[in-house]
Amino acid sequence: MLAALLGCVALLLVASVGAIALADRRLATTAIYGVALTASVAGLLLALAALLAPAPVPATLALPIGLPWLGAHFRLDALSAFFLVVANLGGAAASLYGLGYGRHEEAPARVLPFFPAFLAAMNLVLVADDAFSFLFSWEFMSLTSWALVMAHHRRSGNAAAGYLYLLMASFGTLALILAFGLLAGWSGAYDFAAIRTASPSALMGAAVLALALAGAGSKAGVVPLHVWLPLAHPAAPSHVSALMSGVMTKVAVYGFVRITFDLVGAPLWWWGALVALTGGITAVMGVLHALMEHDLKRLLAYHTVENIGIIFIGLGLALAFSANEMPAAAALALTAALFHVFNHSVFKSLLFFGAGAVLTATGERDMERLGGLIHRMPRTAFLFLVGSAAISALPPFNGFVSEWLTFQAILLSPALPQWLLKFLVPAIGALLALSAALAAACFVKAFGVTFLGRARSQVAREARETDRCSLGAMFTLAALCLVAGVLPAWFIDALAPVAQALTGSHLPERHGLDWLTIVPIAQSRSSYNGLLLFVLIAFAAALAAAAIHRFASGRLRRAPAWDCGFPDPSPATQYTAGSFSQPIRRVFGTVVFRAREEVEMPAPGATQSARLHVQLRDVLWDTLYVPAARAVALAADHLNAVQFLTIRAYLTLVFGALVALLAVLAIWQ
Amino acid sequence: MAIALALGVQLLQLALVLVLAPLLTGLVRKLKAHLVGRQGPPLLQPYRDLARLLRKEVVLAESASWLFRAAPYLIFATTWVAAALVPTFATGLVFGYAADVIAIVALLGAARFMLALAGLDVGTSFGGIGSSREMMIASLAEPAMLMVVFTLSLLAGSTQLSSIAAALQSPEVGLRVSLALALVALIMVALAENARIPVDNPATHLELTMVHEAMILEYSGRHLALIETASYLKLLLYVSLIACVFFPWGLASAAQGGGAYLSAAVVYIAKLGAAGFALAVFETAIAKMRVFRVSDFLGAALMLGLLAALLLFVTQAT
Amino acid sequence: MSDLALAAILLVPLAAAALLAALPDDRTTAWLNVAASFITFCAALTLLAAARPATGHFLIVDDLNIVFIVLSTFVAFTTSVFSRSYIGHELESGRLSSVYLRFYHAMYQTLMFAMNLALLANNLGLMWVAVELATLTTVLMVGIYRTEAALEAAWKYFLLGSVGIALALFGTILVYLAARAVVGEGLDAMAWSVLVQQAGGFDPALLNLAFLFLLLGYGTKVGLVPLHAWLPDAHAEGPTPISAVLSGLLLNVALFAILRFKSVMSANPGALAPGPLMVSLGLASVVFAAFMLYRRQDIKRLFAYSSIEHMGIITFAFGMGGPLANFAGLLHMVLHSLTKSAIFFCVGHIAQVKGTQRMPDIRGLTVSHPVLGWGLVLGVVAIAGLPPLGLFMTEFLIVTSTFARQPLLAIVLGVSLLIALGALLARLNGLAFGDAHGPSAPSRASFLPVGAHFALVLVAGIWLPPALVAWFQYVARLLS
Amino acid sequence: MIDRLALDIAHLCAGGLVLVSFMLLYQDRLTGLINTFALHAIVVSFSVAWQAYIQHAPQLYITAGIALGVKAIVIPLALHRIIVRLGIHRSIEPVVSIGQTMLAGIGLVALAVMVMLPVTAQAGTLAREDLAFALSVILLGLLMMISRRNAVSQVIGFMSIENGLILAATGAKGMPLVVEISVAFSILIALIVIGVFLFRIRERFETVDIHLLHEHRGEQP
Repeated sequence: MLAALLGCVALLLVASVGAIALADRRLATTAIYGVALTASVAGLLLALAALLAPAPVPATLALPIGLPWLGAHFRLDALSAFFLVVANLGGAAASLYGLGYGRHEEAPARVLPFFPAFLAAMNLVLVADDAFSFLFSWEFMSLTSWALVMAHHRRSGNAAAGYLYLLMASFGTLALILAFGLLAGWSGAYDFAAIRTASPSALMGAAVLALALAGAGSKAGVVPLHVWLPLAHPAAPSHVSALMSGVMTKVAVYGFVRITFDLVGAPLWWWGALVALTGGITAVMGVLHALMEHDLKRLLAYHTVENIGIIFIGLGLALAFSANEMPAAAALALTAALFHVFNHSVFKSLLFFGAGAVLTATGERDMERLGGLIHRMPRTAFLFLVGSAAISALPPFNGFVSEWLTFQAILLSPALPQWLLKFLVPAIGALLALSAALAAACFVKAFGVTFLGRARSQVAREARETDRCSLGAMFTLAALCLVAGVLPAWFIDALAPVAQALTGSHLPERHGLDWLTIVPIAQSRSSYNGLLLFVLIAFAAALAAAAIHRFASGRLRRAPAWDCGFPDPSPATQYTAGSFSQPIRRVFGTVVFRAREEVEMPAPGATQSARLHVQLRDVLWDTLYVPAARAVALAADHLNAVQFLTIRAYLTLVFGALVALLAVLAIWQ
Repeated sequence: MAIALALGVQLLQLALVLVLAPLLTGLVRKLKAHLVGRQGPPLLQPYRDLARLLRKEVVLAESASWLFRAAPYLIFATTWVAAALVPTFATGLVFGYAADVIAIVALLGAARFMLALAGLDVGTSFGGIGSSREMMIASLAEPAMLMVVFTLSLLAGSTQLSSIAAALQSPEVGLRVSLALALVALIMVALAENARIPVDNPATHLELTMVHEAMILEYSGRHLALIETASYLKLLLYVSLIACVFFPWGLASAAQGGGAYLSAAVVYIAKLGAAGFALAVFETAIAKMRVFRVSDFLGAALMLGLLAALLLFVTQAT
Repeated sequence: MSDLALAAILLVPLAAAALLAALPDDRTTAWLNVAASFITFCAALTLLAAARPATGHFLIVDDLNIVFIVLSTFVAFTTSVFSRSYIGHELESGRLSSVYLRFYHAMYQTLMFAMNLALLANNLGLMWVAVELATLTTVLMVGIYRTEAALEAAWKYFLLGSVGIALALFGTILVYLAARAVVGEGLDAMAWSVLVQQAGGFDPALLNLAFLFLLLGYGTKVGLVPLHAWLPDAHAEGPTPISAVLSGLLLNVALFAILRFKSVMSANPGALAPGPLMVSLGLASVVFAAFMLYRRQDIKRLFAYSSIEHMGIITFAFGMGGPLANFAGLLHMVLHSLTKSAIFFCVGHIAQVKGTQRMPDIRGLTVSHPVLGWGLVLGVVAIAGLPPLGLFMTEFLIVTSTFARQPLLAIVLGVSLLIALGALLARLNGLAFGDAHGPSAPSRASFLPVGAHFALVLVAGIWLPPALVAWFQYVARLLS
Repeated sequence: MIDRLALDIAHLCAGGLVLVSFMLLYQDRLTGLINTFALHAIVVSFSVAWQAYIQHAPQLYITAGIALGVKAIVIPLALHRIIVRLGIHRSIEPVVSIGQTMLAGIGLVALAVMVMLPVTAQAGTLAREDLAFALSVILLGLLMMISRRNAVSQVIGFMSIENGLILAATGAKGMPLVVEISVAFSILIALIVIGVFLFRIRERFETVDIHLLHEHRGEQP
């Protein structure tokens, strides 16, 4: 099975080489995405088979490549299988979408060679079983995605985005290299099997955790290492944005889980506190940034940051619980995190596809120039609505289930012995609730301003519904959102082997009686049944509709909007994205963004319009990154003088070095 | 047999909340009028309003989309289901396990989501004002609500309303500071969620102050009727939530016979009356606050909720 | 057989040099140059295949130098191919007259002779003379354009180089003195094969002093900070094939000399460990070069500084020692010279089609010249140590193996690698991406050498032939 | 007995060479500098010849001869012509004042001796002291190169370094290839320095003052 999976990877790599050969031919797009689709679907099926196998025994395989004396080790266990499902599902959807979307691509020769390679790299990371192959695939993944980000290198800002991205990615890789340097020791025992057996000291474990958090976190977009994400993800073609946001960040999460839960050994309780707190802050910062954003794709990218935060909250709780030997609770938290991994990859891909459809239809990413698209592209609008509802954690969709599970895990925190955790976790719960509510607000804004209301520009007025392939991809994902929300029990049972492997326990399997109810701990404690809710709501809605149809008058008249008596035909009078987020900006922005608003009122009698200036500052960027860049620039400037010395000065350097070393030698002897 | 009874109770409650909701609103209006020395509308006025709305034709804005017409049904349905899952007069509802209190809050959130979208759909400025303010308020109200839930589940070891009610009935819980704090926080949240004074004024149509009314400005006829019903249901839901959590006395459980149900229903209606009276008094007593003060108001609720949880740790640790 | 090959490696370049100096015509000379380099390369291959010739007083073929011989003859061959198309363009543009061209080719072969001699020498003095000769020939080639900048670069190179070579000579004398006391007078006291075995009995104080002078002396040739000053200008002002040979081969030869002496040092228990010295010099070079990359305007000078950086990495690795680090160091040496010379091939063609070496004037190469542009991108990706190319493996090994022993050093090294990456990427964004401007005439270059080098580096990144690995590991153990 | 004397004489030569190096540092006129360098070369050639005599190594006479011929006669003459042709025979301005240079030089000699002290007698006292002197000569030559701004004086400084090296090489008894090395060294340097560079530089700049070269670079500071 593992061999077959590697076969899919090889197929993808061949495809990317073939793409170079095909260059700009007409059939290239269809051929490459077709191959990618087949390979991903095959990989998906294989991974599913591995995950749902009755007795999942890890399959291993070693190839004579990579580090010579070590070879490349590959391993397929429950964890890898689950993430492979996520990755290949996203890959398949993106390829299907690309079949249609790719036709509008202006420079296919800059996308096609790297797209399959990107998929292949992500698959390789998930099956790698030694430090070298892992980091090799990891950095290769960064490199290929960087190339995809640079596909539209002429558009302003994209080159800078790519630059920041590859730099941050390499920073992450460096951190991971150091982490593995610690784990492997200087004898170079790089394969995971050897690392598992070694038991690191507490200090070393802490260092590894910090490095893993920095390394995997920078790729996943954990605050404050997230700065590249909202720039790079939107810069790529939309289906690649979907892959980067929906899948690559999950691969990063996999890296974190693999190191902290599997390789480094028993965790300490404060690891959980650190990770969960980071997650909470990440979630709120991400969603607040998203609320301030008018660029549809960048808004989605910031929401990726938020959801990564939610996932890390779950992981942190899992660490805390398993550090205190509470396997059941740890399993709950971990399951919540992993289920959210799956859910987010589904609805985030869906949303990016929708954004891509809007982009191809209008050529606009700026919401302030969109609006009323629900009339022009109803299908896309509906599917995007489903995605919005799912990401806003509204029942009966899947986003709610995983966040509900996370809450259930948080509610178990009082059982934790450490007082810090006792006090911290409720606060994190508040952060989680806050971010969930803000996410809902943000997607009311995103959907409302983009699709509802009246068109704000000519392009929006003339938008056309997108093509079949794209709609097909979106529909599949939307259906998954509903299914995973209504029948979560199936998915959670599929996660049981992963939780079992990593925490030594898993959620209670569903028992036939209470129709697919999910029960985190005990029936009396809490339970949720998406199916029943769905049925009840459908029943109630149908009942209402029937009653209305039966008793109420069916008359309906179209008329101009009332609008308190003075409607204004100009679409400029609508609420814009900026004005929608103004109350929240007032409430939170003043602290987080040092937001300042100035209104220029024209002098009495002057005819020009009043102007509102909103000024937001990214405090993290100003406090962390700007100084670092300044320091490097300063050092570069000062050292640069050395390039312009006279030969005599250079000779003096040599002479100085000689004399200094001689003096050292004289003293040393 | 037991199942049949439970099912019956559940269906009874479905009907009961639907019937009682307008009455509660009418009661509050009547009492408020009396308190300010007016005659006030008759108690059954809400029913009449609904009936009239149902009879009228719908005037639909030209720019309205299918979402604008679908929203009322979904809003009504979700709110109704939510209301039907809160134990009113009897615990152990047959569908109770389908959703704990978090899920119920989320259901209301779904209704709000649809309503806010509907507010934006026509593309008028007032709809926008309503939606954006509503979502801002909600973004603060939900964390506060969840802190209350956290406190309760800490006490009762459950987020299942029936179990919470049962747990709080038991004597060993007793009176606690954190319970009081949680109650205050919950009431504040309820006021905000139901667009009551001081957060919003259900009676006003003064453009700059309205939140909930602004969103439904473009609705008319049967659609408006559905949305109004939904808001009545929401008020009822919060009242019964507070009642069943903090005043769980007289709740019938499946163990007792039919007679118990009858008495429980009477007790429940009495609770509603009391709550309505309290609300009316409160609303007449204080004034509405500016929109941007709301954040402080709900922030306070959030702090109270958090405080309640932390105090509980202290008291339990001792 | 092997003796014949040995002779060929030395004599073919010498004969070719004489011939090329005599022949007038341009076209044939370029081809002759290629042919001579190719024959030398074949001879080196046969030497690799055949049994080792007996070690003499003057020449030796052992595990350490055979790889460098094969490598340098190979790069010399590919460079001569590149030089053909390059020089053709130079003649047309009139930057070189045919007289100077004859001189150029003769010098090219002389340089090859000198480097092969330095690698093959079993005698300290002989090696010293060879390195000296190599220095002088490159000095002449750097100055060949006779522009003010070129002359100044050559002059600077000459002065610093000669001072370095003088220091190296003093070190050599000291080593001889140390050896004489044990081995006795005569040629044996200067033969590697003898020194390494007898080193245990040498006077440590004398050895320390000697190594210090040798490190500084040959370190000047390697371009270690603060002895590097000649390197960037020599790379920037000379003909690009020479830049390629300098970065790809000459630096290696000098480093090879240091390695020889290091093995003598580490064979002596009393002597101070050469590690710390090399580590500090190497690290200084990496850090310094990383920052220097930022303010560069001249594309060739940019990559010259990156050569300093990588020489620093290699020296650092050998200084750290241990089987992993030594292995990584050797591999890094080989891969770096392949990559860097390939980059200089690209850069040479780019400078020719764009008619400038100033980076601000070169934009959007992937748009105007896809092959050159993507070649450059690949080169930068490779030199920045990103997979799937080979340098990732070596840097991975160096950093991990260091971090376990000296966390602080590893962090400094890693961060400065990151800083260097930042500089290279910033430049790459300007060079390869964005809207193209400047002349966009297609270049008639032969991309064979570039392709060959990158292919090798790519393969090395994914799969190393076991024989090569076993042999590398053997040498690595030899060094520590 | 004769050995004792022989050693003393060799020792004397070495010491004399250091002294002449100091004289080089002291010069502030090119003509004087060149003449002093000629003296430097003469001393070296004498000491080499003496080594040839006491070591019974006839080939060293060649080295001595080259030193005498090339460095004591040919190069000085050539340099004289050059500086006259370049019209820079007036004077040279040392960057650092003579006094400080001298002090630095003394410091360097001390350093050289300090470094050489721990060398065990195994290498032979003669060798040790010769090495100390040779090292001092080398360091002084470097000091000269960095304390003068003029190409000619730098070349002279460099050649004095080379003299020091030859002293050391010949002092190392029985070292092979000394002759070849010295030949290669002196011939090449002489050719390169005088022939190629000074003329090319003059051809371009009408001066050999190096710091003028720094206007021309591909880089903006």
